[in-house]
Amino acid sequence: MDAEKKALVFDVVCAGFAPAELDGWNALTGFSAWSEYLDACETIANDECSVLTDVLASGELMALRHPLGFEEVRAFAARHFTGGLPQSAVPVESLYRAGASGVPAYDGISARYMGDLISSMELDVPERLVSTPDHVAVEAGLAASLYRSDESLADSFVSERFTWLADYRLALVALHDDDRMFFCALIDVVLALVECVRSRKHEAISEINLERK
Amino acid sequence: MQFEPIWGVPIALYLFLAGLGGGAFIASAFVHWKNPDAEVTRKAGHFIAPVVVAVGLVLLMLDAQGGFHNPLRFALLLHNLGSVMTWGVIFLAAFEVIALIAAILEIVKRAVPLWLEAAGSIFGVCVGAYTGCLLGVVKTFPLWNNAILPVLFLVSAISTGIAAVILASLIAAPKEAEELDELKGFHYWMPVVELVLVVAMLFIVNSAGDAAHASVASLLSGAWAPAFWLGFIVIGLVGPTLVETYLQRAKGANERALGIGSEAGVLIGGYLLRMMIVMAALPITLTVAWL
Amino acid sequence: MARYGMLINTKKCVGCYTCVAACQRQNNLLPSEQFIRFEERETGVYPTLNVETIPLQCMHCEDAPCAAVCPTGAAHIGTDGIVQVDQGRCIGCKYCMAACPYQVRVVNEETGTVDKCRFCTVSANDGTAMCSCVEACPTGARIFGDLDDPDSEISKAIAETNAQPIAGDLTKSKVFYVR
Amino acid sequence: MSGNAISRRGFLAGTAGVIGAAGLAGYMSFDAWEQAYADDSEKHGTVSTVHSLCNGCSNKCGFTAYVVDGKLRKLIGDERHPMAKGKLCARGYAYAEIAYSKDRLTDPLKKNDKGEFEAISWEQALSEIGDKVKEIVSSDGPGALMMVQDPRPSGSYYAKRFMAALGSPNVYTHGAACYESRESAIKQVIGSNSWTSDVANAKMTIFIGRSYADGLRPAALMAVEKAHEAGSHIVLIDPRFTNSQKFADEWVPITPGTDLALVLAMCQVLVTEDLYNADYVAANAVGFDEFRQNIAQYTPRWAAEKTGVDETTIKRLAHQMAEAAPACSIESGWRGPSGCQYKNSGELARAVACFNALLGVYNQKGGALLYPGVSAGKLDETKFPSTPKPQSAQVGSDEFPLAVDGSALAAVKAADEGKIKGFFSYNANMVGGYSNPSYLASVVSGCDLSVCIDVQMSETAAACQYVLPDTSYLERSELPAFASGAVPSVSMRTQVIDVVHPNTKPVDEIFTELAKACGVGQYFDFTMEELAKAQLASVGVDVDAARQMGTVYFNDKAFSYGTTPKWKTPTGKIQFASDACRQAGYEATPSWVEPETMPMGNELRLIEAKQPIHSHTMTANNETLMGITKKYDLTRAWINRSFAERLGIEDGDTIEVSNEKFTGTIGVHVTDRIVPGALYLPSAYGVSVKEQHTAYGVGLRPADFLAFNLEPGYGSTMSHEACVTVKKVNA
Repeated sequence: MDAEKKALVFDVVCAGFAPAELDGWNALTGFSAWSEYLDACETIANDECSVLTDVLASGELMALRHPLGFEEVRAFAARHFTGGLPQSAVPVESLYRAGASGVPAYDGISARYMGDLISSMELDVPERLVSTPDHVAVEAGLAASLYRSDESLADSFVSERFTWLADYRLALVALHDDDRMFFCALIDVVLALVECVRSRKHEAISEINLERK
Repeated sequence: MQFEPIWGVPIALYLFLAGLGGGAFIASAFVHWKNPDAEVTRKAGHFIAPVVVAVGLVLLMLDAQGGFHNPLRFALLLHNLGSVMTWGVIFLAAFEVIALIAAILEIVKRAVPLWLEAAGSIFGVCVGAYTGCLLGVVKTFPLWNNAILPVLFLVSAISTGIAAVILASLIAAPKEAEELDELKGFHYWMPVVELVLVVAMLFIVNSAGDAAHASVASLLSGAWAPAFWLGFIVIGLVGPTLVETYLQRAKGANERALGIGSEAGVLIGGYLLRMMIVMAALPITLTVAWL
Repeated sequence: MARYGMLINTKKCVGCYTCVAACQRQNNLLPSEQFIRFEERETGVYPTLNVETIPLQCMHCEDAPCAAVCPTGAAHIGTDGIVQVDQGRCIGCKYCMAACPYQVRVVNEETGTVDKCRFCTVSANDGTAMCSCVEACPTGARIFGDLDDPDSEISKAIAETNAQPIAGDLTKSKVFYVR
Repeated sequence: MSGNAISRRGFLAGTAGVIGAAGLAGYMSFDAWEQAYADDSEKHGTVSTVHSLCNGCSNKCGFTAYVVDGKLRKLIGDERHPMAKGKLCARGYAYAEIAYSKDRLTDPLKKNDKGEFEAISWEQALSEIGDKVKEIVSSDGPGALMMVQDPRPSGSYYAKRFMAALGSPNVYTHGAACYESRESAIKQVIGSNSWTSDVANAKMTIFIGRSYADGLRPAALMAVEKAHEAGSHIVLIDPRFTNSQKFADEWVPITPGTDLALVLAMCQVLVTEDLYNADYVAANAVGFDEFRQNIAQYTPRWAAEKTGVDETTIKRLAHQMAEAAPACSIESGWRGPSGCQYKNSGELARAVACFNALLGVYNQKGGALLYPGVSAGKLDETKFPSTPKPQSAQVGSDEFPLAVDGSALAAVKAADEGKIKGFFSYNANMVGGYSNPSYLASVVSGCDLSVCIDVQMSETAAACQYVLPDTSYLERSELPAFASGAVPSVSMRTQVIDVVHPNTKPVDEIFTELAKACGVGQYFDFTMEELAKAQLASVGVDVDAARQMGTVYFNDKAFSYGTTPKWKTPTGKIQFASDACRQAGYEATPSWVEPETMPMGNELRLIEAKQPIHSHTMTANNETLMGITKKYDLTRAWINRSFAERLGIEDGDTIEVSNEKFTGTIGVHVTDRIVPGALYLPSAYGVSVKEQHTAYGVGLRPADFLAFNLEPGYGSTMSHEACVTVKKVNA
């Protein structure tokens, strides 16, 4: 699976979970672009190490085929990606990992890592995400950019960074909102992709060992 | 102050299985010596021993979260020779090696040398007694901190070991089971000894301060009373003894079923003994009695 | 080589839990990791009553039963007699938790290792004021210091009030109580 | 196709989402980073210190925050701060976790038609609220707006100024559920709202329904400890044997709601046995004759029957106080029986003030001190224009004329009658506990406009249309906090850590922008720092020095013993008799008033009080504090041992507590530490908002058992006027 397809998967997550502008979203979900994305999902699904097909519930498959419009994405984000509500599922990594104080809280260890990483790579983050550098949109955006620059580096970043999405998916599924299926689908695609990248990485490592023996 | 037991079912199961493994090996060594032709029974004993001890060790590792997160640390277990647990690890390691060798020899149909049976049995006794000492040295819990506990655990270990072996032979080779008279003879008296030991222990512990009294009370009349009276005393000790006495006189038709029932009772009683001792014990009262 | 100890005056303890909250803040502990536990004794008959709150924490015993039983050497008596738990060696077998007669050791749910009061008052690493239990107690019920130094505040206080360990000679405890 | 639709510039170092070589070189894996970070986290961990004020309760103790790499590490109480004196309490250390709390509000919220909250932009929130306010002001006048705020340094100034700018006088504190009756009644007697008992130097101090060790202010707790060690005679009159028993000599258990009878009888003893300071009374007081005649009826025998305190004790206490005078006082109380809990709270506060007057203890060493305070002087009118005088009287001031701060609950009644259309709340949770939560929630959500400004979702926020996210107290600097005291002082809250959520705003910015949206921006044409600088300059203090020191003292205004205070009453004298009280329907001089309700048969009076680790429900969502609550089962109700035995209830059982308003089950602590006729519930639990994951569903809330009913004349919530029945629930 080529790097551009992987980058596209992360572009969609990046735009979906931090909806900013109408045209940005429409560009991604336009017929040609979206079929490219579905094609990427297809390749992931067919990849022998991925378990995407049985993970994708029927609802999710249907949702993937008809992506939500920008207004629906923005409204979903307004209802569920804001903090302090029972129906909140804020997509920030440190909220799904017990931090130093043992309680999931903002500014956890993943936030400090991503913050240091972004500054050392001289990248800049949109103003409203600057305080949550481990927001899924920031991590996905970085992954997409990495895939367009250095695939092996991207692979190692992706295999390390996105394991928390499984816990996040549980929070998403628990929401009483039909549109959640679309967002769960985006997450499942990433999880499946990460799974492939991780298992491919192990094979790569084991091959190297074989050669060395 | 509500007291939450420090160790739970995994550790109780570990203590039970470690003891049972030791006892099973000793039983199969005995069978090897006294009933050479009881092939299946001996093999059963030699297979049970390493397997149950291995299961016990896995349970121990699962419960020791710190080690489970970084397994290399288990190597450090040999650091403090003053700790009973370090000795326990040494005995268990030695015993497991011997038991595995014995099991492999059985598989490749080579005779298990007598010296190996003897060494295995000695380590079997050590493993059985160590579990009692592990708790015995702890002053915090009067129910543990007495000289009888290691003996009680050893007797229970051998008793449950024999029970497992007899149970296996009753199931796999009923004919051989009928020949095991000496083994059954020993086994007949073990629950009686255990009963005497338990009564003596609880009697002495009961007078060792209010934490001790509270622990004994919780066994005899408190939350653990059903498990103690029904599970341990009736099913674990008295039941098997009655059945064995009956079986010795009347070799009735359903002798096999009754035998299986009584051996199973001993095993259940053995596990309940460990669980109750571990989880019913209350710590020394500093200022306020633990409820 | 100092021999650090603590004095706790339960006649001044009003049961306000400030010490355990400050300890958690000073040592960045989990909410479930409470290095101080409290026993409360209500005596007397209505209406003439007395309620005693007794804070209990690691006594840093000189004959520490925890160190004696710890198979990996994680629990050990460190410099200046402070009983420490090497988080790098602890496998979380909880044997020390059983062996400690004061029941003051807790499991760190995240790492699975066991930890307890570290007498952090002595090691203010960044050289600044402490918010350990001793400094935080609003009624000044705690004194910390070197038991080997006869002129230290704690030595004098122990002598003056004839402070005793909470459980007599159960262990050679280095925490003394005025009750 | 650009890699990033989410941002204008996004991560682009180069074009089309490609990272240049330099950028890639900066990459480090998590393990590498953790290794590097762990190694020199100590070395490069730059420690900075900042003075701030705790927000755990209204004491606002000063502390020094130690910050390493932008993250808060530890807090040390400031020695110089008058309330802290070097110490904080458990809340001080633990409440700091709010900054990174998972349950924090991060964006302005608005309820959609399905009643669910949705994040909206600040622009949308401000313009919609602004239009609504202008609509209400034009149709019903500014008097149809109300604001409830629990005073904090910036909050109390900005909230008041915002409403005043709009012309509305309806700004209320939490007083009606805390101190209203006490401060209003004391003001009727001595012209000041309260006094501070000089406990440390007193020969004897009586505490009525007040525990310095539960409602914990470190300085006060240290004072009562010092008094105890100096042999001062400390008496606790309370239905409960509270934590202050450690420093007390005597517990006088009393039937709840009857403290007034006890104090009246003690006054009677002083007057009839001529033990009062006649010269002092003659020189400083009016209406004493009327008081003397009226008080005669309240004999100790009469009081003994009312209070359950035997006659000899009542007489003895009066005699001992007379002996100890003037180095003695009855402590003023806080939220207790004189604050807001009974129908006779106001009268109790008046009786206590009169008792102290009889012994002439005001401003005496060891007595009741009226501490001087300093407040900001006149500011430059051009920069800080004074707001217009409101045309209408404050809502509720007609029905409750005595209320010194006004009663928020009176305004709620008016809102229920449609007179109030716009509701604002800042740093306060009225719906959560001022009176019956379901009633208050219905009134607030019934308003045309309801806005709540808070740091996390609360019962009040959940009832509102709009919720605006405040920063936590650690992420903002605030106006100077002036405090009266032996030496009046001013303390500063300075920003400790960077703002965690970019879409949250500090309170001063929120009100400034709200004012602009409502068209009264001209009164907010300044920044908080400019105002702080001006306020401090007006009293000769430099703002940077103040922020550097944390607390600055005005030694020239220090208090001195023996000075006779200027009685700021209408008569300029201590008023044993008060016209205002007479007009409000009370006797001129303090008289017995029967509580609203008394427990009958097996009923118990429900009493609630603070625990040292909580500030009512505000700290319930804190992991560390709730960890302590859960470990020691602090949610348990208390009932008296002999009463429990009659009903076959044992310690640790679960009981059902019920009355006509509410029914709930809770664990019970059977103890001698409470009088037989009462059931005690801690006031910190029973949070009913799911958003507070840690607090939700833990324990019972006393306010649920309370009917909405206000104390005549004062408008307080009468929080103990509820009786309940209990029965064992088989587990």
